[in-house]
Amino acid sequence: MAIELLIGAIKAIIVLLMVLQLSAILLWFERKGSALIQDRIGANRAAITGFGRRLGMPNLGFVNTLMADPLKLFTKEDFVPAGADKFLHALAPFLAMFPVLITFAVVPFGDVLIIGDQHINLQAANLNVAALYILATIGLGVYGVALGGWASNNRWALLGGIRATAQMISYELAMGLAIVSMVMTYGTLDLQAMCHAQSGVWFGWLPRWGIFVQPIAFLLLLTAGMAESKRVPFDLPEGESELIAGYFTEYSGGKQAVFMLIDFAEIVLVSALVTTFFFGGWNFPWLYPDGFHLPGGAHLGLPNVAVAIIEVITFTVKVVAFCWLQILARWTLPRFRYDQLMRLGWKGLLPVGLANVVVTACVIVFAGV
Amino acid sequence: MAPPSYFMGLSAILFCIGVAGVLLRRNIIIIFMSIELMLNAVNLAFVALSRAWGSVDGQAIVFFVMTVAAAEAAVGLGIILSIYRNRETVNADEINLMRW
Amino acid sequence: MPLWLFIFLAALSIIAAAGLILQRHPVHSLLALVLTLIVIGILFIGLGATTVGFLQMIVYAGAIMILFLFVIWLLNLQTQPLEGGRLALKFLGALGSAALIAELLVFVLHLPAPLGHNQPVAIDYGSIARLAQGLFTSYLVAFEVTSILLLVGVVGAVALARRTTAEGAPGGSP
Amino acid sequence: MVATFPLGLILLFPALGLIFNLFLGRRVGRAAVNTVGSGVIGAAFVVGVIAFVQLLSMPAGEALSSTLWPWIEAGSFKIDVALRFDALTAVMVLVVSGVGTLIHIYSTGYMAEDEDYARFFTYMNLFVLSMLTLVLADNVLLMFVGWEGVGLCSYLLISFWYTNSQFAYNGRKAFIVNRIGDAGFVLGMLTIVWALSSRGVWTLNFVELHRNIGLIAPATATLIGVLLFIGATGKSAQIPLYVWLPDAMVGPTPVSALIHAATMVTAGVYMIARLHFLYEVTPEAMELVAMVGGVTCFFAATIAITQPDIKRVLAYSTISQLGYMFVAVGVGAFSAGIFHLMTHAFFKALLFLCAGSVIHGMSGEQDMNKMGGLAKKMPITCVTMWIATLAITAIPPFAGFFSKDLILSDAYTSGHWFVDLLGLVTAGLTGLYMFRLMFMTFHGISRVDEKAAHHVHESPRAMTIPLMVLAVLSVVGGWVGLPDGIAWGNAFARFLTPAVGIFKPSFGASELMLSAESVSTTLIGVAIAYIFYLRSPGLATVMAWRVKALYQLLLEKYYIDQIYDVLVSRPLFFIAQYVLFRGIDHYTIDGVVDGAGLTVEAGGETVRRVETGNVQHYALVYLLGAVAIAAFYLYRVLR
Repeated sequence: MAIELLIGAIKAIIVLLMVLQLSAILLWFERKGSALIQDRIGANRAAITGFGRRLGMPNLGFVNTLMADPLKLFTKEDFVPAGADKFLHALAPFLAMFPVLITFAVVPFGDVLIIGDQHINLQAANLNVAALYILATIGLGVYGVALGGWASNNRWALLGGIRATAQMISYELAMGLAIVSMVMTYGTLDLQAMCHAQSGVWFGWLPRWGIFVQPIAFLLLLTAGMAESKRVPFDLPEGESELIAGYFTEYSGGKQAVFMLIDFAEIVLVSALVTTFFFGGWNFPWLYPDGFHLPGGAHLGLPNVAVAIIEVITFTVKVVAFCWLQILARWTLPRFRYDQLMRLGWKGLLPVGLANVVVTACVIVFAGV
Repeated sequence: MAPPSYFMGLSAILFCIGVAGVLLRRNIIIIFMSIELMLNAVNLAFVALSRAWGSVDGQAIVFFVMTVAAAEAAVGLGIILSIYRNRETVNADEINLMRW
Repeated sequence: MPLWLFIFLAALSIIAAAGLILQRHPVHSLLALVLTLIVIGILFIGLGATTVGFLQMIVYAGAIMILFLFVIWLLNLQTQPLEGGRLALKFLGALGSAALIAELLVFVLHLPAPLGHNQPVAIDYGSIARLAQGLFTSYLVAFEVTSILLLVGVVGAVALARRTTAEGAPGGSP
Repeated sequence: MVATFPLGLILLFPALGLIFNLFLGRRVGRAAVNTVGSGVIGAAFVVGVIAFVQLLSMPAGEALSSTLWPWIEAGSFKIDVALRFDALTAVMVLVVSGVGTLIHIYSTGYMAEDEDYARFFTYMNLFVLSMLTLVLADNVLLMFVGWEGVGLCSYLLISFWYTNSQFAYNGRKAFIVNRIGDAGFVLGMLTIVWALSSRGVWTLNFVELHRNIGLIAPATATLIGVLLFIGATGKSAQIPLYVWLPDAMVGPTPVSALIHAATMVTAGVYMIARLHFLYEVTPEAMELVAMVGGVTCFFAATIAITQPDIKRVLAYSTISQLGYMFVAVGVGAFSAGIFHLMTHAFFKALLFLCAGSVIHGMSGEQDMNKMGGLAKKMPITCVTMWIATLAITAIPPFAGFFSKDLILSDAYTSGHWFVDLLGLVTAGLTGLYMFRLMFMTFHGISRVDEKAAHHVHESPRAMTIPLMVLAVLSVVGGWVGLPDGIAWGNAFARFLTPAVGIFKPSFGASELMLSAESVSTTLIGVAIAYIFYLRSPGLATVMAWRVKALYQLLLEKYYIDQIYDVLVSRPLFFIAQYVLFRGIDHYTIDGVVDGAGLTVEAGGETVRRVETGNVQHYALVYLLGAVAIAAFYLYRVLR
């Protein structure tokens, strides 16, 4: 009993750390990535001391940015505007943060790790209604931004909050429909079970990943997910040319840092979900619990620990790849107009999602798959 | 372990808080939200009974209550909006056009 | 659900529900209600009705309450005093509520035996499959009627809330 | 003994055509509507033929049957939607679907210039569906469904060109007159149930009725027979309810041919033949049927002599011929009646179609005074119409001769000498008015307008081919029922005997003598027609002037419409306006209603103060009610 509690706690901490670290790294990733795309150098000034550069060492911008940004943000004044609802103003960032982080609890990052006689499921919480759980937490995530915008007593912030709320609710539907079609495909709400269903290969070489079964649902989930995270091209709620910074206009210091962290945590979340639903999660092609079975019959036996490590790394690489895809999208695409955004959500994604669910259901019923 | 009757008791308390909200507040939105609270209190009783008899019926009814509540909220809020547009108030005392 | 957890959640939900009717700002009331709903959802899950519990959070807390929030914003409601209004009504209302609560609690004390302790239930009790089985067999007609009701609700809400210009033609942005 | 056969198919095809034309007819275009509309009737005919062949292969007295679905079950009373195909039904199905097919094909030509062809074919298919239901039904109630269905179609098609208010009025007239008859039918049907249920039998099924007919008291049977016959007079245009049929001629001519000549109006004859076992136990009702038939037969023929409108002449001729059929079933010669029904369907349909062809060629002109000498311009129409005329005037060996001759001889040998006399005189009158029609239309001097003259043309192929087929049938159709002793004798009667029983003459007589009698009477009529209308055309006008009163009486159809107007319509309107509307509705009922309303209003005025309009007040009352109810139950629980 005690050891299981301990293992659970360790897993939870590991997941939390992985997510937060990845989010922080993404900040640097985005700076350098945007610089790459815009053909400039990007963040290269931060240094703890001038020491390393003086010695001719390469500038460790990566590490420095990670330290300098939080330091800068947390040492700034935490400003609360006059007439604001102080309690809600302080609560809002965490209200937004909390649902995002707890969602990761059900995302499996590996199969089973066997240590001694303990079979450790590499997933913070093995919930058998994980898909519903994800929809619930995402639905609750709305309150953070909505209240953040409202509590600031600033009309641009309120407009940003309203925009964010409407946008998230609209795209939640498409996201829900994409998840529903995957649930129907695999016949389970459990994400670990879905990952198991995606192991193995078709025709001896093609990985059994969800994208090959449900390409439309993949596009739906990716699009809706990007819209949920309110990033370009869906960043109407914080459109700086219209609303200053949207719902967190009146935030500064540590609270603003939290909002920025949410931004990146949501990128990670969307990537993790897409990976889990459509790209086999932790599945490495041709890797089975007892090692590699390559097409052609070659077999490479591996111990369980090695397999588990490969799986975790695989999952991480996939997630990072999708994070990069989203950063790429942000720096490539122009912003939608608000009516275009709503039209895409309600008249584009929603009907397509519904049709996808109906077609999936028909295939399941009539083809008996 | 908390037996179903405890949940029933909680349900009764929440329901009566909702009743009090309907009668004591004058803001029609709060009244509406109190009604939602009453619905949920009843939902809790349904789930407790469903659990007690081990049948799925109570859950199905909760499902229907949620759906109907969604429709009710949409229409009800629409009515409140149009009342506000016409009479510039959400005070239940001042909305009495339907009197004799 | 362990007793201590139940007591904690019950207390939380009662405090939150009291917040609903005692908070002076509608947004605060709404947040109190959202908290109540989430706690009730957790109680559902604690009772084994997992699916319904999550649906409670998705539908009630995640969607319906957001609609309320929007309307409160749209009407630009501000803090309102609790006092005022007809005192007789308030007095009778409080009295009636108290009477009802007392009566209901006495009822609860006299509930039939199976409600007094926990019965073992099937392993898939509360699962989505079990719920769907019920919805699409015994309650099929009710299910379909509900879907029509939702459609009617949508149409009715649009018809009510749509702003019309002086000429009677729909116009303006929502 | 019965065998099963998918008889539902016979109904299915017209139903499919109906649905197709109703929902898609306007979109798919004329060719598809024509093909489907006629094709489904043809398909029904083919199925009918298959069923007929199977019926022939079975021992006499057996029938095909098919139960589609249970319809009504109330206690012991049980009615299925079930079909039965015996010899009588076989004849009717083949006639309805066969003639129906030909007329549908003809319609594709006749309606070629009408915009509303889809609606036309929808109604026509519905009509065939109803008529087939009527004849295939195995119980009185389902038969009544078909009965009402054909009435509806008749109404729809008479007022097909509803923009003309006179046409719409005529449609309503037909419908209302039919309603009067249908009321009789319904009462008769209810009387059957009432009479049998008091003896513990609950049925309307024909076979069951036949088996239990002995349970009905003779007086009750007479009542039922008379009531049902009232229904038949309405549908089959007999005295006194014949007035709608001449007016029905405003519908499109194929409608007149199919509904108001060949099939629907014979439903009454079919009904009596179908219920022959009922009529056989009630000689009084039979007597009435024979008498009404004979009088109608003579009466309508006299009117036909003077009418100038080509279709009205044919309409009165139809009434007259239907009279013959009622004479036949009235004297107990059911197979003879059905035989005449069949031959009449052939030659009367042909006559109407030819008339339609003439009207089509004359661009809508129906007045025979403006025709004449059309034989050269419309050779096919002329020849086929002559064949039909010879058939209807009962010149041997054309079809009508055998059937009409059989009726007259059966009427005579059963002892109804007066009816027989009426029939004989009518045979002469038939010769007179039919040859008058032919001479005035096709021969003699042309009285066609100069303008219209060079438009006159023969009709298209789609119209003339059905004419030719029907002409052949009008010749050979009677040969299935030759007088006994010649070749195969009366095969038709032998075929029908299991279904309608056999005719039992009271005494013997020389058939040859009787035939000679009727043919010679006919020839007298023909001779008069020749003299008056071909030899010296002026003579007719002179005669009309000489016996002006009689001529006027006939031309105005004995003033029957006017008499009905004074005796029935006006009193009814008076009662409706002054007694029912003013007296009862306005003063009595409105007074009571208004008084009740005023009372309630006064009461409401006093108690409405309770409604404050404040929602919280209502909620409080609600809560107090809940507290009270809870207290009540609490009291019960704690006690």
